[in-house]
Amino acid sequence: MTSTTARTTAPRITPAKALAFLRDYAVLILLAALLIVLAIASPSFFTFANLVNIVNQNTPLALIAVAGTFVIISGSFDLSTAAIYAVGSVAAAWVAMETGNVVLGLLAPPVIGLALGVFNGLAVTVLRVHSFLATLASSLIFQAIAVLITGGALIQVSLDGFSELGRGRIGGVFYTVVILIVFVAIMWFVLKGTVFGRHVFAVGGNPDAAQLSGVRVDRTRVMVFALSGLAAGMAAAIGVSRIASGQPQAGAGLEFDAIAAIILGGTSIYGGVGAVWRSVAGVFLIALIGNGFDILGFNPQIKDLVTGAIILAAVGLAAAGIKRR
Amino acid sequence: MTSTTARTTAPRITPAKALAFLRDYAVLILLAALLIVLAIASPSFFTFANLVNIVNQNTPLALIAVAGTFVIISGSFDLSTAAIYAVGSVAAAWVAMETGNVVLGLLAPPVIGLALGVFNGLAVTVLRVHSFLATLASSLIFQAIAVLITGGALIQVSLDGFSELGRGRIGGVFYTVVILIVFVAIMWFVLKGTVFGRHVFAVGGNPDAAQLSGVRVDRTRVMVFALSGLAAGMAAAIGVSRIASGQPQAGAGLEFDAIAAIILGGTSIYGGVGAVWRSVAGVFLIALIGNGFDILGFNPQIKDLVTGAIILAAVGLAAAGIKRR
Amino acid sequence: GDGGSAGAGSEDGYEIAVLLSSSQNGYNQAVAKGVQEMADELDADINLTLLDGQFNADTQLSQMETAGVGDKYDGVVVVPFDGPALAAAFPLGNGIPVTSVLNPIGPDLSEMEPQVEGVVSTVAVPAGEAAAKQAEDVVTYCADLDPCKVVLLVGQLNAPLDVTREESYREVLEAEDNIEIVTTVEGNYDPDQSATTITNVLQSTPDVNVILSNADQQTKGAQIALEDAGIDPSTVYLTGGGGTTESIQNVRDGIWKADYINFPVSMGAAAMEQLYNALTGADVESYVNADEVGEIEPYATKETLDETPDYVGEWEG
Amino acid sequence: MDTSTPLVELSGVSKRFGGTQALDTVDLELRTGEVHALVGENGAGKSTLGKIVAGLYAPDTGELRVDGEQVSKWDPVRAQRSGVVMIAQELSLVDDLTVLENVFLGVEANTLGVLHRRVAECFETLRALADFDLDASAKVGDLRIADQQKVEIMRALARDARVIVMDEPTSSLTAHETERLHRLIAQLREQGRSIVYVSHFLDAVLEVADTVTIMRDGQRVRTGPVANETKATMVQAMLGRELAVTFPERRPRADASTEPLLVVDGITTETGIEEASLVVRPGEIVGLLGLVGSGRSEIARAIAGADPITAGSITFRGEKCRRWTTRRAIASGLVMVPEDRHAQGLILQRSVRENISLAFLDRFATAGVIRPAAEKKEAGALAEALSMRPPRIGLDIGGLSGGNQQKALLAKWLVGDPAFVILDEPTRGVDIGAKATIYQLVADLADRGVGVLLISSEHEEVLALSSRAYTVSNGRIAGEVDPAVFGVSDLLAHLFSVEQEIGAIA
Ligand SMILES: Nc1ncnc2c1ncn2[C@@H]1O[C@H](COP(=O)(O)OP(=O)(O)OP(=O)(O)O)[C@@H](O)[C@H]1O
Ligand SMILES: Nc1ncnc2c1ncn2[C@@H]1O[C@H](COP(=O)(O)OP(=O)(O)OP(=O)(O)O)[C@@H](O)[C@H]1O
Ligand SMILES: [Mg+2]
Ligand SMILES: [Mg+2]
Repeated sequence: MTSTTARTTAPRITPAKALAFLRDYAVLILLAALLIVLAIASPSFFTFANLVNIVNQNTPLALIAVAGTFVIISGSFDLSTAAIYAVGSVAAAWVAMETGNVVLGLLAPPVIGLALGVFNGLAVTVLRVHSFLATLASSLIFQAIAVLITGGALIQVSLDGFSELGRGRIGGVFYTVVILIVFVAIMWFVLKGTVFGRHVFAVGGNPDAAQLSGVRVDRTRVMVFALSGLAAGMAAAIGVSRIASGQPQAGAGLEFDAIAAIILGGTSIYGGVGAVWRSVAGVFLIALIGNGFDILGFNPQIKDLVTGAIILAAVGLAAAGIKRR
Repeated sequence: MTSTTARTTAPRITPAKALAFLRDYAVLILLAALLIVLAIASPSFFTFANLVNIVNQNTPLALIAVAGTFVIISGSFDLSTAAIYAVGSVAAAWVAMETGNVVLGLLAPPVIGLALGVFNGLAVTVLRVHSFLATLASSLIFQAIAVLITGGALIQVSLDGFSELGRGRIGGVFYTVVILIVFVAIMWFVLKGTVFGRHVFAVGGNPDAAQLSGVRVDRTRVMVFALSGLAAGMAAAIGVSRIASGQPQAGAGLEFDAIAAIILGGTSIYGGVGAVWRSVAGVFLIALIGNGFDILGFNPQIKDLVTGAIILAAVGLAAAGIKRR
Repeated sequence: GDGGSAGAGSEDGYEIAVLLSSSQNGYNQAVAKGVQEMADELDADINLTLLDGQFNADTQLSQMETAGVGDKYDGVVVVPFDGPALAAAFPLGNGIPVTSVLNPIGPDLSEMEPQVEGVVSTVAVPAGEAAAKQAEDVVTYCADLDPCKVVLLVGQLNAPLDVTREESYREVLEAEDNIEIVTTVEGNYDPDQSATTITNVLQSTPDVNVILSNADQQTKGAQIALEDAGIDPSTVYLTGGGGTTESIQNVRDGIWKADYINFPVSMGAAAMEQLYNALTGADVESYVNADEVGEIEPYATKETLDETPDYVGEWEG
Repeated sequence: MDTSTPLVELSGVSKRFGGTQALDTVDLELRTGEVHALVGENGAGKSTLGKIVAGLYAPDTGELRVDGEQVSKWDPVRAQRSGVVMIAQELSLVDDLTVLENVFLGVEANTLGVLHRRVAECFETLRALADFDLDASAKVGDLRIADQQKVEIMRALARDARVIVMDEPTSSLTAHETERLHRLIAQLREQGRSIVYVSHFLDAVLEVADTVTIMRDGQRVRTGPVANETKATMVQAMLGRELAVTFPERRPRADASTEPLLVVDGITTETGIEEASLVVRPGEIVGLLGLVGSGRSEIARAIAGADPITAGSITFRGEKCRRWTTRRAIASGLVMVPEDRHAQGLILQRSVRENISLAFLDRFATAGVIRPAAEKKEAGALAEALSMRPPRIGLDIGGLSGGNQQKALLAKWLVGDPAFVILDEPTRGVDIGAKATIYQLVADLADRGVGVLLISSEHEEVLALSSRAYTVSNGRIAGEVDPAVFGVSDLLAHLFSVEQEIGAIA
């Protein structure tokens, strides 16, 4: 008996603990591995300019993914972020050109995004329909609005300073990078440290229990969609400012890229579990694969293959940490 | 006291019952409404030729949606159907051209689809990862395979009879229509009348309970993905036969169209509830909108808007039937 | 151009990035092939790196920005997916020269002269002009028909380039009293989708005279729809754009009436050539008319093709 | 079969979950025609052991022999093939399937995979055997918990198993139904089957079991014939100390002139409550007595604001409750501990701490920002007071044993210092020691002037704790009774007569 009891007081780092670590931090481990491989493979990779570029390029996607984390944790989906991005892009360009006011133009997307996000939230809560279908429908509507605003054409913005937001720098670093860092920090705190964040987890984990605990489930849902819309609008403002023109296909595919990054990071599609840092890691894991291919000049036709394999590796790594039954 | 009791013995068709009917058959009601509107709006609509055309055009999507119903009911997602379709298309063209054998070429997609579906199923069950991410990853891999088979270009099929499957008719009706009807009938029966179908519901409704009851949950999942892959392959065979050329972008977007149709039909995204006829109704509801636009010559730019609005109407109608708690 | 200002590649060789809007697309593959052929032909040590824009404006913008920093590349050949969006990458940090194929880079889709600093040459043809040419031939065909029913089959009506094309079509066709534009439908550059939508249109307009499409894949779908509806496709004016081997054959066979030929291989070669000129300090043509790079007249009909019986087209799509 | 070979034999089985050693080298033998009870405190490892027998968990170390042969791969499917099935502690049914479909799930009668149409007779035979009143075509999700538990039992019976692990099968059943189940168990034993019976009701264990294995902290204390045990010896072995469960002294009835805390006046709801009226005064423990399905939980839900009322009124602390929702109820100090801890109570993916603080987060927050230290302190204190095991409030609550989850559920609602508490089945699945703690806690609440509305399928609890009680039948309050004068059997007779009366009116 004594010999077996000794096992219970085993050393601190057990294989079980190592596996649990693997499971929890699979995406970070892969991210680190990729960073190291790329740094060794190419001297152009680990330069300040390249790293800042990677972050800058992925700021719109990261913004959407960070806010989308709240949506997924709360047990919903937002498939309309790309459409909101499109509406935001054309609206920004249109407002800027109509008013000649750059600031007004760039403020339009976040404001519109917020409004459309609230619309989504109300559609989901009032119609009591799953957000997958509701936001799919609303994205069709938003997309059509974007087309109708422009007639499908492109609105060129020829105003000084319009590109400052997306392309300006402060001390060598893009504004966008600063915006992203601040946004991530705030959202991280909101999710982990506030009553609202707690409610998001509760609503996603068990909506009935949350309701019985006095959580305003519907209101929390609306707020989550509003946040997602706001982020999509911010992303649009940055994107439209960068290219100084608004067009209705802008942002196509962003919604799925964001969801993929969120889930790749390890946030549960079932709701109730997740973290902001995970989504950021997910975004940059995919971004690094793309950047690495470009820098190393590999055959782009196998990029998808490699990306798919790395995603499966990430989840396989995480799964290895889950003890069988 | 008696007055209140009288309420409970009300006539058979109560408002509650009407609402429940609304909820259960919302998609059929809308489908009927749309049929009537279109029949009134255009004499070209309600013709045998047009109706057969609509079915023919949507056979590939309907096949995928019908099999996808099993996937969704079992609580999973298959995002790789479009990629399987692409692989199937190029494989069919490649095999046909290499062997000069039309039948062999057209048999390739279902066989390959089945194999890729099994791969998906194993990825989901072995890696214990949510199918959303697993099939997203596998679809990247499959898509890359399709590109590598063709080098990104297109494989033209110049063999007699290759188009027979997709374009041939028997007594005025396309073969594809017959195939679809047979497939729907079989799948309907499999879902409702077989042990496998029962297990699909159980696995989606409560996998733990299913496991506890001795249902082979993982095997059921693998079979469901295999079925979905098979259907995507069949769809590819029809599609590639129709246009007599295989290309790696073939089928883009099919996966989401299928999921949208399934959910629009009323199958629950949470799993455990659904029906084959619902997905068929969902496919044709969306198809009718497109057909109507083309026949009436409406501005295609507002098609998305109308589609989105009709989807919201469908879910709103269904929601009206759900008693407010 | 200012020549090999970068020059960080090997002493006498050049590292060139080829930014495709998608590597999974026949047209882009053909451009890449032309670039490669020219690179091999030129008397220099040229190494090409293909990058895949995945039909995504942001991805390609990232790639252009990445190429624009550091000293990995000496020059870029790009097939812009979204020319206006791509302009944001300019001027590039390292100032290397860029040549653009198919679309211009910059806000104005019809301006072929370089619009941003760093683009040294554009090998293209304005979308609107090409479309107008197609439409003019339709007018000629319709001269004896009244009414002449025309269906416009364009790519995507939320894409600025396609919107421009549709506007050009309408501008030309609406000026003619005998021409009746039945409807505009989207073909999405996909034969299957085009077959579906044309099949539907044929239900209400079985007596269509012209199907005017901007892309061969769509025309192919329209042909399938006509055949399935029991209409001989050669009795309808069918035209497309692209100049694929299949469509050239269709025009030769009289099934299609015309095709606007693109020369992606030749265009890629021209872009490489101009880039090389820029790198070596030779004279650079800031605009190469893509209609003039091929061996034959771009607007092909059975008659024009009969003059060059050996021509088969430059790509499959 | 040779009775000397055990049907199932576990030797040296260990199982660890993260930081907790759930089982530590445990041996177990199950023999033909034996009812083998497992008893132990909450978290002792009973469910884990049962799940290993049924193939739901794979042991980390140790051996499993079936019919004397060692099995290497063991999962629910293989277990069922070998005739080993389990009724899980937490209900595990497919809500969207019917009773019949659930009962035969996994063992569907079929020909080449095609389902047989006529299976109603099989069901009927089974139903008659169990003597349960269940509608074969009802959707399981629409059933109340007690009926769902019956479905679980029938599902096990449908497998014609040789070994049935029953993990607290009676936690939702009333005395009457428990009795039926015990008769059924006796019948199964007669047929030579082996039953593992996990329960916190030691009297029941003494009544039905032949052998008992007593567990503590994941280890087996001893196995022996029940005949050698008494309640006291078992408690001693489980807890390592003596404990006689006594109910705290009954609270006196409040003075009728005291201002009532809660007045429920003729409420009717869509969930089936008709013109229910009741009054609770400060410091009173008021019981609701009724048979399963009488509507006690629905009355509780209506009072707590979880279901809207269509007629009548609720007055709390002298104020009419308008647009009454759970949120308003909680804000004004009226809380409900719901009966179904998984469906209605807990967020299983989250930590114990987050679950405990959820309903009263504002108490630990300033301007919407949570003060983690305050939260930890308070949650920790409550976990301590309810002797939760393990006492680490950072663990995911889903990993706790059933009884410990129940304690956390109580803690969740006590954290807010409520003025009125509705307790719906507050002791479901908790061990004997914890029950005593909870009884004391309820009494203490009342002593502080808190009003308590108590619902329990263990009528004994209600009778012993409440100062007053109402009988409930068919969604109506049938009358008021004095719990002091009733024994459990008298009460049942009374309730049945009430049921018939009301049935006659309606
Ligand atoms: N899935 C799990 N994850 C983590 N810990 C677990 C899990 N299942 C059980 N445990 C832990 O193992 C120990 C034993 O749990 P078990 O459920 O077997 O107890 P029990 O004896 O059935 O208790 P109860 O009487 O409360 O049901 C507990 O400390 C519990 O926290
Ligand atoms: N989901 C439901 N849908 C419809 N009716 C229900 C539902 N749940 C319960 N009922 C009905 O409400 C009444 C009361 O049910 P419930 O079982 O909750 O009462 P209870 O007295 O609290 O019983 P328990 O002892 O199980 O807690 C019953 O008549 C039952 O049929
Ligand atoms: Mg237990
Ligand atoms: Mg109850």
